[in-house]
Amino acid sequence: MENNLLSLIIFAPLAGAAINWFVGRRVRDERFVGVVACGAVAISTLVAFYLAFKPDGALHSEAPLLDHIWTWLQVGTFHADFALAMDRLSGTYALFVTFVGLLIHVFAVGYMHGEQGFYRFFAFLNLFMFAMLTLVLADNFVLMFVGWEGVGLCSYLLIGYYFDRKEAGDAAKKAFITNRIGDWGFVLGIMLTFFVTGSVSFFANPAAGEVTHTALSFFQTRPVEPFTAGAIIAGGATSIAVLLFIGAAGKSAQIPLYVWLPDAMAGPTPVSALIHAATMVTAGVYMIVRCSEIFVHAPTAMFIVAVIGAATALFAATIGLAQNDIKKVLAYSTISQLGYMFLACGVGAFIAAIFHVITHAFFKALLFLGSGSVIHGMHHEQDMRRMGGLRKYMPITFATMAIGWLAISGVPIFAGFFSKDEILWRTWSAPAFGLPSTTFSKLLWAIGAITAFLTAVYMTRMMVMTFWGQERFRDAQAHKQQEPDEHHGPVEPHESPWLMTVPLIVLAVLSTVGGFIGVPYALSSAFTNRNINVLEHTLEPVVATVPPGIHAAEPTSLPGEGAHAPENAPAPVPEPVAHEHSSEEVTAERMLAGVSVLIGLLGIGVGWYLFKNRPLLQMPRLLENKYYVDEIYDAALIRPIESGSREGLWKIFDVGVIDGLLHSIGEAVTEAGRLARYLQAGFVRGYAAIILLGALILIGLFAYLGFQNITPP
Amino acid sequence: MDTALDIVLKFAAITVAFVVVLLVVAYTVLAERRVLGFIQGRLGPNRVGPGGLFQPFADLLKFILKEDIVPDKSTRFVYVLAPVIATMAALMTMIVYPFGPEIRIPFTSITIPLVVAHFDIGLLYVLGITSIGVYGIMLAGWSSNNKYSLMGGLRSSAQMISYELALGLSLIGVIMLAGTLDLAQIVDLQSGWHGTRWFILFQPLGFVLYMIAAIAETNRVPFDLPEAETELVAGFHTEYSAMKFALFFLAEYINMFTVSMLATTLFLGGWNVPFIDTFLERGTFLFGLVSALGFLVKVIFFLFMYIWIRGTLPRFRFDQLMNFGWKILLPLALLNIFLTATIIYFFPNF
Amino acid sequence: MEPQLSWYLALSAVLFTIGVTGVIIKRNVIAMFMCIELMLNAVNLTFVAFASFFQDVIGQLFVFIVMTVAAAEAAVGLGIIIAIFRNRESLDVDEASILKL
Amino acid sequence: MLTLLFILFAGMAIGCGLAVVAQRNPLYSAISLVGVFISLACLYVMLAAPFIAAVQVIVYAGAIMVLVVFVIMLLNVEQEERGRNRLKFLVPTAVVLAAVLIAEVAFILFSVTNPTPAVSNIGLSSSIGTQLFTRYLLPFEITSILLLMAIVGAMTLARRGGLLSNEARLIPGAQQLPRSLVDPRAAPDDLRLVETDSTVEAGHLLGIDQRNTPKD
Repeated sequence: MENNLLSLIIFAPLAGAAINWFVGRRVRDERFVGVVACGAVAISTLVAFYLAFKPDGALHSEAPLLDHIWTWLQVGTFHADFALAMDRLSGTYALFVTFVGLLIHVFAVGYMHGEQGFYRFFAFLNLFMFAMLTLVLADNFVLMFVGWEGVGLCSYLLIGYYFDRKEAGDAAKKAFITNRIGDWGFVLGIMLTFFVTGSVSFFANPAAGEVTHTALSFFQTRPVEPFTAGAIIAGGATSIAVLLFIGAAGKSAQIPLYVWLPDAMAGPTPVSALIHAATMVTAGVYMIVRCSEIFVHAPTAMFIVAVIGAATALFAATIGLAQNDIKKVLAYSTISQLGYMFLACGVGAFIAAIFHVITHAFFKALLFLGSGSVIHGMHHEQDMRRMGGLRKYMPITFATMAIGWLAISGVPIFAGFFSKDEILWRTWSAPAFGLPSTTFSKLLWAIGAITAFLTAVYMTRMMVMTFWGQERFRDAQAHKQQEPDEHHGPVEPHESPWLMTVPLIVLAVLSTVGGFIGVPYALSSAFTNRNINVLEHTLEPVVATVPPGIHAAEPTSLPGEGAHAPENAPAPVPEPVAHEHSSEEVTAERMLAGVSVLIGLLGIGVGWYLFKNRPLLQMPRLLENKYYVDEIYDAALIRPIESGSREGLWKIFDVGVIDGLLHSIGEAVTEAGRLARYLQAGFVRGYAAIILLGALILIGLFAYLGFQNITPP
Repeated sequence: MDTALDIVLKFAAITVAFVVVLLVVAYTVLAERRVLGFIQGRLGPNRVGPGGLFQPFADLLKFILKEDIVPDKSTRFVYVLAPVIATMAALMTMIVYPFGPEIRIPFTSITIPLVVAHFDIGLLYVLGITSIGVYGIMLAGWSSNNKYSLMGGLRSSAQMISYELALGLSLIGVIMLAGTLDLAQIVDLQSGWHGTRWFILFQPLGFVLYMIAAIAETNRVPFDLPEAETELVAGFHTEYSAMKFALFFLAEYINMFTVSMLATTLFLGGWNVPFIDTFLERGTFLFGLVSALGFLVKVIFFLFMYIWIRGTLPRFRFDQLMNFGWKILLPLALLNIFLTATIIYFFPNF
Repeated sequence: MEPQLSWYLALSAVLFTIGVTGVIIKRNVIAMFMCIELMLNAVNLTFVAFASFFQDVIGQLFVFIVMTVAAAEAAVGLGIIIAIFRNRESLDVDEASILKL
Repeated sequence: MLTLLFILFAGMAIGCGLAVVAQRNPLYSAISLVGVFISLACLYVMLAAPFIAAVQVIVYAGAIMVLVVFVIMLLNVEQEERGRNRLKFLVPTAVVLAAVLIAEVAFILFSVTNPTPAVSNIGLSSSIGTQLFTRYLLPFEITSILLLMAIVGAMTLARRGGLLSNEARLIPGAQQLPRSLVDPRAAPDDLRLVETDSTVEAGHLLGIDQRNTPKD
C-alpha cells in the first residue's frame, strides 16, 4: 500500500531542524525554538500513531505501508530507492521512538533552559529524530545505512555539545571513531548481501519497479548453513550475519566496541536518555531483528551474537556496580541491558528482544531523565558521593525513579519484569546451536540470571546513594568551590519544573504498565484463557523463526515453545497462536519466572543491606577502573597507530616521498623555464622568424611526403 | 584583327566621353560663378566673350601660365602624385555610365552602345574608384608639409571614409530592387511605364540619403570642411598652384559630375525620357540622341542643385559632420535597407 | 600561351615571401602590419586562382572572409599601434619587447 | 594578350611589394602597398573574379589602407627610427628563410603536374551572393560578429587613457594650471581640465607617473 503520509514522519523533524538552525539562531527565543522542535516531533508522533493503528494500519495489515519518494540509486541491477516502508516491526519501533522522543524533547526544553546553544541543541535533536526514523522506516539497506550514519553524526554532534569541554570533544570523537569500525562491518555486510542476493531491499515494492525477490525473501528458500567456524568466511548467510553484527555491535555498544558509550555521557542528559539509552543504541537490535531471516540461516552467527550479548551483559553489569557517576552507572546498565537484547536475538527470541527494547526504552529513559532531573536540581553535580537524602527535596523525581528502579530490577508487574523474564526463559529453552546438549543455553541462562542479580544490586546502590542516607552535598562544597560551572555557594537541591516532571510521570506510568503488551501465555493463563500477548501477535508475521533443522540435535525442546515463535512452523506463514501449551512447559516457565523474581528481590535486598548504611563503600579497584579496558585499547591500538602515523607516514612518507616529489617537479619546471626563456625574449620579429621556420619545416615535410607518390612531369 | 578595331573604338569612345565631360565641367565652373552671382545679387564673370562664355578658357590659360610652386621640404614625388591620383580617380569612373541606349549610326548598319565599358559590376567599380580618390587629397595634405594642408587632408579622409559607408548603404536599396550591379541593366529596368518607372519612386529615402552623402563625398558645401577657408586657409590644396591646383579643381567638379550621373542612373531613370517611346521607336538615331540629351539635362539639374545648395547653406562644424554621418545618415540608410527588404519579401512581384 | 595556374601560384609565393621577410626585418609596427596585409593578399591570390581554375566559387568566398578578417585586424591592430605610440612615443617593436613601460 | 597583361600586373605587384619592404618611410610603403592591391585586383579581373576585384579595391585600397595612411599621418612618423638595431642577425636569417621558402615552393610547383583547366566564368556577383547567403551563411554571419567585436575592441583600445574621461570639466573655484606643468610630455593642445589641490594629485588623476614631474 502506498501512503505518502509516511514521508511526513521523517520530514517533519527535518523541517524542524532546518527552521531551528536557520531561523531559530536569529530569533534566539527559547519559546519559539522549543515549540518548533517539540511540534515537529509531535507531528511525526501523531502521524506514526495514525498510520500504525488505523483500521488497515501497519500493525494490522500483512503488507507494509510503502512510500516511494524518489528513485535514488539505479545502477544496472543495483536498485536502491529513497523509499519508506512501515510494516509491523518498523511500525512498533517508530511508535515508541517518536513517543519517547517527544517526551524527551519536552523534558529537554526544561533541562536546557538558559543554555547558550539552545537552538543548536534542538536543531541537532530534531535532526537526530529525522535520521533515526529514516533508519527505522527505510525499506532497503542503503537508506537504512544513511539513517545509520545520520544518527551517528547527530550522536557525535550532541555528545560534543559542550565543545568547550575537552572531555566532551574527546568523547564525541571516540564515539564517532568507534562507530566507524562498526560501520565498516555494516557496509561490508550490505555489499555482501547485494552480491549474494542481488538486492538490498527489505520489501518487494512493485510500484517502484522493485524486483520481487528481496534481500530477505532470498534466504527463505535457502538451506540453513552448518554450524562451523568455516561458515563465517564462507561468504554466505553466516558471513553476512557476522558482518552485520559487527555493525550492530558498534552502534549498540557491545564488546569490544562498547567503550564509547560511557564516555558519551559527557553530553547533556536528555541526549543520553534519547540517543544513548532509548533509541539509537537499540538500532543494532532493530537491524538484527529486521534481518532475522538472514540470522536464522546462520547458526554460527547466532551463536556469536548470543555469546557476545551474554558476555557484554555480565561484563557491563559488574562495571556498573562500581561507578560513582550517576550517569556512568546508567550507561553501563544500558550496555548490559543491550547485552540482554543481543542475547535474546542470539537465541532466536527476536520478539522478546524487541519487547525488551521497548520496555527498556521506557524505564531507561525514565531513569536517565530522572538522573537528569537530579543533576539539574543539584546544579550539574553528577557524583553520587556528593548526593544523598534527596528524597525529600525532589519527591516526584524520587517516586518516578523508584518505579524505574523496580522496573529494571525485574520486580513483577513492572515492565522490566516481563521482558527480562521472557528473555531468560527463552534462553533457558533455546535450541542448542547443534551443540551436543542444551547445557550451553543453560549456561547462557545462568549468566543472564547473574546479570539480573547484579543489575538489581547496582541499581539499588544508585538509588540508595542518591536518595537515602545523610545529605552529603553540603560538606561536599569544600572541594566544589573551584569548579568553574558552580553558580552559587551552597547547593540547595530543588524539584524540577513541570516541563521536566511531566515526562517523568508519563514514563513512569509507561514503565509500570508497559509490560502488559507482552505478557507471556504462561503467566496470563493464570487469570484468563485468552492469549493476551499483543506484541507477539503483532510481530510474529514479520519476524523469522528458527527453522527446526538447527536443533535437530536436541529433539526434546522441539514441542513448540507454544506462544513464543513456533519454531517448527514454516517460516513465512506463522502458525496461528491457537496451538496448545503443554502443561509442563507452562509450569517450567512459571517456575523460571518465580526464580527471576527471587533473583531480582534478592539483588535489591543485597544492595540495600550493603549500601544503606555505607553508601560510600569502597568498590574493587578493578571494577572502578572498568577493567582498564580503555588503557588496554590505548596501549594496544591507539599508541601504535599514532606513533606509526607520525614517525612513518608523516616524517618519512609525506615529507620524504611526496614533498620531495613535488619539489623536484617544481625545480625541473623552473630549469626548463630558464632555458625556454631565451625563446621568449619579447621581440615580435624573433617570434615571426621562429614561426616561419616551423612553417618551412612543415612545408618541407609535406613536399617530401607528397613527392613520394607524385611522378614529376 | 577584331580586337584591334575594338581597341580603336574604345579609345574613340573614351576620348569622346572625356571631351564631353571636360566641356561640361568647364562650363559648370562658369555656371557656378554666374549662378552664385545671381543668388548673391551680382553679375559674376561676364566679360570674356558673350556673357562670359569664354571665361573657362581664360581660366585655363591662366592656370597654365602661372608659376608652378613646389614648397620646400615637401616630399616632391608624393606632392606631384597627389593631384594626378585625384584626377585619374575622378575620370576613371566615367567609363561605365550609359549615356544613352545603343544607337545606330545613320545610313550605316553599325550600332554602338553609348557606354564605354560594360561591366557586370559597374556600380562596385564606381564605388571602388571613388574610394581611391581619397588618396589624392590625403597625400596632397600630407606631402605639402603644411599644417593647414595636413589638417585638411586628415579631415577629408575621415569625412570620406565616414560618408562612403552611408553612400554605399543608400544604394543597396536600388541594388536590391534591380537585382544587379550592372548600370546598363539598372537603367533598362527603369524604362518601364513609358520610361517613367524611376527608382526614385520606390527609393525616396534612399535618394535623399544618397544626395546628402554624395555632397559630402565630393567635399562640397555644406560639407567642404577639407577646404574650409575660414579655418584652414584652403585646406589640402593650400600649397598647390597652377596646373596642379587646376587638376584638383577639375577633379572636384568631375566628381560632382560623376556623382550626379550616378544619381541620374540609379534614381532618375538614366537616359529614359518619359513618353518619347510613343513618338519614336527605340533604337533609332533620334531616339538615342533625345535620350542622351535627357540624361544630360538630368545631370545638369543635379549640378545646378549643387550650386544652389552652395549658395544657400552654411558650413557644418567638424564634430557636427561626424555625428551627422554616423548617427543619422547611417542608421537611416540601414532602416531604408530593412524597409526595402521587407517590402520585396512581402510583394515579390511589385 | 595563356597564363597557367602555376604562374599565379608562383606570383603569390613570391609576394608571400616578400611579406614574411618584411615582417621579420621591418622594425616599424605599421610597416610590419602592412607586410602582414601583403601576405594575406598573396594567399587571396592563390584562392582566387584555384577558384577560377577549378570552377569552384568557394575559393572566392574564402577570399571574401579573409578580407573581413583583414578589416577587423586593421581596426584592432591600428588601435593597438596608437596605444603603443601613446605609451612609448615610438613605433619600434623592439622598444616594446618588455611588458612594462 | 592575357600573358602580356599578366606579366605587366605581376611585375607591378612584385615591384610594389619589394618597395613596401624596401622603403624606409612608412607612407611610401603604404602607397606601394596600394599599388600591390590594385594590380592584384586587375589580376582578379583576369581570373574572372570581377566581384572580388571590386571588393578588393573597396575594402583594401579604399578602407584599410586609408586607415593606415590616416594613422601614419596622425602619428606623423617620419623616417623609421635609426636606433641601434639589437636584432641585426635577423636580416640574414630572414633572407635565408625566404630563400628556403622560395626553393620549397619552386620544388612543389615543378614536381606537381598542374592540371590546366580553362578560366571559367564563375566570379559573377550573383553566384557568389547565392553561395554566400545559402550554403555558407554561417561563416558569413560569423564574420559579421567578428567585425562587431573588432569595432568594440578598436574603440576600447583607442580611447585616451588616464583616470578622467574627456568630459572632465573645471569645477569653479579650483585652481587652473596648464597641464604641461604637471606632465612635461603633454601635448600643448591637451585642454582637459582637472580639479585638484596639488600638481602631484593632478598628475595622479591624469594617470601620469610622477617620475618626470618637476620636484619644486
